[in-house]
Amino acid sequence: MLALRRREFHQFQGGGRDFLYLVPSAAVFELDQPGRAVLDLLSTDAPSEDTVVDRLSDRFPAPVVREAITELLNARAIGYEHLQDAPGPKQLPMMPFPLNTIVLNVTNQCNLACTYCYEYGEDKIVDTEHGQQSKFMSETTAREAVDLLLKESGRVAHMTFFGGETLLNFPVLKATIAYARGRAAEVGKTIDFSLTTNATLLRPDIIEFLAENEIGVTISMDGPQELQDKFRVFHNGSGSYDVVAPKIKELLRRHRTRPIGARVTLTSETIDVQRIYRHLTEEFGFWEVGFAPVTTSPQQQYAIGDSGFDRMLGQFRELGREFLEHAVENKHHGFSNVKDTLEEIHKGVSKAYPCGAGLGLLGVSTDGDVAVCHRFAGSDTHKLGTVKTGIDRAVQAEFLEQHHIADKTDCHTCWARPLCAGGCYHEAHVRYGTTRRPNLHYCEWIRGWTDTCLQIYGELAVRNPEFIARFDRDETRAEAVL
Amino acid sequence: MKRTRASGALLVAAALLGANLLAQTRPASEGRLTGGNGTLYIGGYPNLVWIIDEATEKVVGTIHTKGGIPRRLNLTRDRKLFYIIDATQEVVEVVDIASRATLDTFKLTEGNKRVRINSIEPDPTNRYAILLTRTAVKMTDRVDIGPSTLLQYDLKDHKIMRTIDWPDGQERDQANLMFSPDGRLLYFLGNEVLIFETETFKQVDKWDLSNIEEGLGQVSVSFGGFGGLDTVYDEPGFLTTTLTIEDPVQHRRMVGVAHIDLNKKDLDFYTLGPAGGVNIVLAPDHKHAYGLESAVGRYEFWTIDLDQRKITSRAEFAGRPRMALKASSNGKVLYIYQAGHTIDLYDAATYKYLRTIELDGDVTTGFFVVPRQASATK
Amino acid sequence: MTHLKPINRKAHRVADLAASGFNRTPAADGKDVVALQQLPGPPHFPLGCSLAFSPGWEADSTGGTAGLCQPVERDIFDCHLGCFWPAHVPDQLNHSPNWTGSCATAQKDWRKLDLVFPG
Amino acid sequence: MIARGRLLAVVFSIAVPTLIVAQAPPPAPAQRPASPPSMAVSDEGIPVTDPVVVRACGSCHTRDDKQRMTRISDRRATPENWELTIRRMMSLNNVQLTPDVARAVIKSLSDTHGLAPEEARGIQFEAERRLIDFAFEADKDTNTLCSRCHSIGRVLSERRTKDEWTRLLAMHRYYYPGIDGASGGFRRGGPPPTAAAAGRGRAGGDQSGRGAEDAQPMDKARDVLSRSFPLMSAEWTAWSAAMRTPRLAGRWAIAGYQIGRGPLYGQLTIADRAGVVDGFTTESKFTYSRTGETVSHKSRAVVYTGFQWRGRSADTPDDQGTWREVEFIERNGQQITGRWFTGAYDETGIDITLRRVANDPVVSGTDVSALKTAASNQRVRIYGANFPATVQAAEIDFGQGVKVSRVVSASPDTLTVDVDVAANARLGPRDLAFGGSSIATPVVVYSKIDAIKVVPVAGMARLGGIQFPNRPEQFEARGVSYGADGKPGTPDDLDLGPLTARWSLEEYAATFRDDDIQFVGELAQSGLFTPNVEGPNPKRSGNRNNIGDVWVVATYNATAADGSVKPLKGRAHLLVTVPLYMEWGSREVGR
Repeated sequence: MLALRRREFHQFQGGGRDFLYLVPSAAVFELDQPGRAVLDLLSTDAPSEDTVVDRLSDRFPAPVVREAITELLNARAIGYEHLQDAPGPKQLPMMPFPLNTIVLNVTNQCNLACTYCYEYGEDKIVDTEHGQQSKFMSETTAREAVDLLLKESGRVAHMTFFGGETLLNFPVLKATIAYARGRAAEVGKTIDFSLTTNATLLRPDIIEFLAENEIGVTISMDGPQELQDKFRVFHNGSGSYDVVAPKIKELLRRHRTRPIGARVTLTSETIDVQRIYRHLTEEFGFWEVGFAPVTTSPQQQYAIGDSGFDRMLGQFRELGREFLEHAVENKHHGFSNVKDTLEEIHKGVSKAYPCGAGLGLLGVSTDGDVAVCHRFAGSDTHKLGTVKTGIDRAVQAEFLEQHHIADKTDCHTCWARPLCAGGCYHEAHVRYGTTRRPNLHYCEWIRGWTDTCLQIYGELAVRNPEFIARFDRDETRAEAVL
Repeated sequence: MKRTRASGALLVAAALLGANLLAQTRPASEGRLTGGNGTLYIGGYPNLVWIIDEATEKVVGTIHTKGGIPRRLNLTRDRKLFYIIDATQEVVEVVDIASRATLDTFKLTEGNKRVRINSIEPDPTNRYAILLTRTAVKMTDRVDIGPSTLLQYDLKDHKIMRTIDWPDGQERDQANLMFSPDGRLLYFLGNEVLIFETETFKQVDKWDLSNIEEGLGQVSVSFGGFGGLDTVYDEPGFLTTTLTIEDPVQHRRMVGVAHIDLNKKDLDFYTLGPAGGVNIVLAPDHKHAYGLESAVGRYEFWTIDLDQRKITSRAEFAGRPRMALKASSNGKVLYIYQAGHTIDLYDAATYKYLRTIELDGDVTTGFFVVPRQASATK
Repeated sequence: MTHLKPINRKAHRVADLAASGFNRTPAADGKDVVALQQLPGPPHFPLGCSLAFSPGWEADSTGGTAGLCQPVERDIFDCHLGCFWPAHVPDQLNHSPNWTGSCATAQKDWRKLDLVFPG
Repeated sequence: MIARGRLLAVVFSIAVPTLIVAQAPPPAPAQRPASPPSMAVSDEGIPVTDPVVVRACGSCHTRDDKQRMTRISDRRATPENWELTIRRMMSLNNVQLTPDVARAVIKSLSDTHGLAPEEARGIQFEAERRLIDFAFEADKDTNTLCSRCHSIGRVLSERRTKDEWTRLLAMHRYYYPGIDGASGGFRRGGPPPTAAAAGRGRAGGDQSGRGAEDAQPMDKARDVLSRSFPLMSAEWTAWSAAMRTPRLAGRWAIAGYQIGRGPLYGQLTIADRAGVVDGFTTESKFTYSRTGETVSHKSRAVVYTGFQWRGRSADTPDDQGTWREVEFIERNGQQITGRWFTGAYDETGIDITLRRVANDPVVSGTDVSALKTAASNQRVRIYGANFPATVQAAEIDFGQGVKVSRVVSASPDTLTVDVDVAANARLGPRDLAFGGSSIATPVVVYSKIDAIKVVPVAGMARLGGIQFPNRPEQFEARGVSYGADGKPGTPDDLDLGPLTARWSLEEYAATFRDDDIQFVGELAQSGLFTPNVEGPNPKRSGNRNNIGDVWVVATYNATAADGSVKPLKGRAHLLVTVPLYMEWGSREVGR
């Protein structure tokens, strides 16, 4: 008889039920008792179908077990030993791939001097202080970026303004938005805008402009005063909390047309997720808060070591549980890391690339060089063309060919690869000197966090399926716009 | 206004003049099928409401409106008064039907502030009226359009008594209003019937019609077809109208007839068939309903037996775009009116075209068929 | 699927695929089905045609003339009084209060109506 | 036929009685009661500095310390849109202006508060009164809402601040109260889809934080318009600085095309017009190449905003200006494109291109538009200016595979040549170069006529002739070659230009009992459709008008290679509809 063997999946519990996260299809199934029993039997050896049936005959009738086996076969959770499934073909995205988002580095200057900043610290890729890069993006370059975006995008396009400190070049930002709107109207496309800022330069008229024009705003901030002022300091070393706090509150009070999120950089000395989240949502009123460990080479003293990751993961799990309790009662909770991962789980995303960089998202440097993403803007090694001459499709195809998950052999045995696909190119570049290596230094952390999100997802499927259905509605609305 | 108004005394003379109009008069042979012995009222250009005797189909009198071209006729429950809103939506005129005299005229417009009255609902004792208004102020170099507001207007002293707040703060552009027979309650008719007391106009009750029965699905009751609510045949406090439901299982939309008792807040209904472009009117006997379906190039009459709750006959006829249907007071004739200066008569049984009543001016308002006995008893 | 209950969208697609016996070539998520039904595009209206359709002025909702008033003089008043077609018919409120002064019944004495030059 | 003249007679009767010298400030109209002072101008408003405008409009539009006038400073628009506003001020806001003052105000505001060339180029069809199929793609709902009553082109000719767009909508609702309801659809009748949703949306408690879905149609349109067409734009800032009176005086070569009558070529001289700011006069003579008919034409024009030419024919001193000219002057001042048109509904038009002529040769175009492969001695007439007396065949270049075999005759403005086309000449459009001047794709090389098509593919005619003018529709049959791949509907298909065909009407059976073809009118063998008269037709069921929609069918007998004759057919849809009772066309611009 043909021997049955387990295929790749990750088993987890949620709300008292058993679930399967199948790899690489990223399908999530709820498992009933017979199904669970069959899988448990197959965990150690490779019995034939009949052996499984009679081993379980005391617990389940034969037809039920046979039916469970066929369903598990159909879902590719188990398979016949001799029929190894061939790994999926290495499908490259069709070219030219439509551009969805363009990130403009409107300046590479900053009025802050955060110690852990990847643009200025030792790990910087591009020497902006003494390099020949122009300090501010000119309006013509910004317009050329808009024209490139509208030429290469589908019906909906997104433009994000980044820096240095974005608001240092507010006049160009303002003119670019007006120009982009007019051009988009002419070609019958819709375009929306967002920006990231450290909030030090927010003024009433800027806030008015952001609200009036429905611009999405992300504030880089690390939390309460002593955590914020530890790393986010001015050039003279003084903390930025007292400067930014009143301005952020004014922004949150006045700008109602788009949800405003905070982005927190966690370092070895500031891992206090609960307190930071409490401070930013209750003290300030941010709609969402996203946390990210600092991108750095290992020898920096603020780099999070292995013990730091464990502590961080524990705190993430705690805040994740709080998110779950809110979600069960359909109440809003601002922990965006969970929400984003839940959305990807629900859609069954199986990624060939860790993010949209070089694919649907591109970065533009102050001189108009087009790069894989804003973190590489200005570096020659990751240049994909210029806004004037457009995207060099050959270079882009080559980049996508080299960074495909199929070529990251270390990932081929990891069950979290559909969601991680090797992690951020920039972090791999900073850590290993090449964008092509997966970020092996945080695999344990990624798997731990993904498992937590899967458990939250499972529990929600049991206790409040309506919350999950909401991702479908957003999807259809998003698709309607596309 | 456009033309000098004739004083009241001349009205009677004008009425006589109107008698020998170009009506296709035929000797009242006994074999002729007529719509019954009611009275027909319809307003038209330039400033009059025709009164037509249903039996002889001849104009037996005209009411000359002072306020200008009549645009909306609002027949009071007791069938004795018309509240007429003119074409500029700014002038309201109260006319006594029997004497055909204008009892009262008022408007809220003054100086550069125009107040447009979209609809009016007098209380049963004609002491005050609820007006649905919107102001439009012309300033030196711009105009300012106000929100849609509900006013309680004192008809005797010609002054605004109060502004009524919109239920749940939700401004509406149209409002279907109806007083309870004793005038103590005001109903906001809609999928959620809101009930207000008329002392301080506070909401006292709510009746959600949209899901009146488990499994029935989403219900939407239609209040007011052409020319406002056709309450001529309903006894006070009751409403017979059509409703559409969308059942939650198959999501099919069905049209039905509902008999509503606003007092006891209960509604009994039955469905007729798939909802579509059918405009259904009730025959006076409440045992039949007649339907007019118009699609581009295809027009159909329907007859529906309300007791057996099914369509007894349906046939195409040579119609035209822009038609509206009314059943005659004896239910034997169907009137097709609207757009133009004609009212066509069709035999309700065979849908055969009978004849046409021609008027000497184009129709600009709704059409009222008032049976004789109802108006005689009051 | 009774033992494996699909939860996320990918699971539903896997279940559908399994239910259909894996014989269907993987349609690009149903796009080919949509392409087959040629959704009728909106009817074409020459510029300057207005699009409100109960009925329209130049054309009815199907792009033809069968749904227009028969004849248009029959309904001149609704356009004149209700300002239903303010760009096509002189409106009674502003531009020409007595445009129909000598034309009580449009179907009979439409010849007395005049072309109006606003302003 | 109502002569166009009659229309203008009516105009004068209206304008004349208002002849009050505008210098004295119009007496404050008695019946305007004191009203709250008009609100201030937005901070980005454009100042009004022309004393004529200030005097004409100053009684209601107050000026602030920065010389900005309320409403006026917050708007930019095309000359036609400014004229509509000024005519509304005179007809509905009892402003008294003499025609000359009105024209001066239109000219001044179009220059200081106009559109830049980049903004105006895409919507020239509005001013050129072309009947085309255009929709504002960026927002379907706004397009539907605004084009219920007037063309969307009029909306796209506006630039306003957000407040000014709001005030424009308020004006609509003041003059047309019905616009909120069924006739205009500005507002949804009842409460939003679900009262609960509105409550939730209003309280802002819902997840998305934006209750936008249940906003009223007019508010949604205002937001789209104020974001897509704000007052200030980089193009206007640049153009308003660079704008000046264009130097147009001199000789120009005309290349034009009139549907139904084919191409026309000629010469035109522009001269400055004394006493009129940015005024010009033209004198021209052109010939229809198909019939040889020669037309001489004079016109007076004014240029608005430095590039918008608006002219009126002035063949005799008191000419009513039956022909109007709307043209777009390219920034380099070397080329002008546009449309000359006439007719009660501006339906008869010539697409015009003018190229400046110095002393070296200028090629304007050719009389034939298609050359057959493997055929010799095809007679082609080339039109232009400054052609030398003697011309060598080799100097005329149609590209590879096409050789000029003989120069039959040469004159300063016409060259007649015979052309041989090789059997293997590549199919497709060809440029023509001669004497240092070239013209893009005047001719197309084709192998055989595969089909014919009828243009315009959706025509419209309006009944008329008794009380209201009618609108005829001119159709034209054009040859089609499927190009190298031989498959229809592919990008390499070729338009072979006009050809003479037999014309007929066919019933477009929208309903089973359609009888339109008996009533709508006649289609002449020239392709010109003349509609029937307006008014109820007693001979038609239900007294209906003579409206209807029909197919216009063209049949052409193509002789195939083997001599056999194959009839080719093409058709177009024709809507014969009711007249317009209001004439909104521009009457003052260009006078």
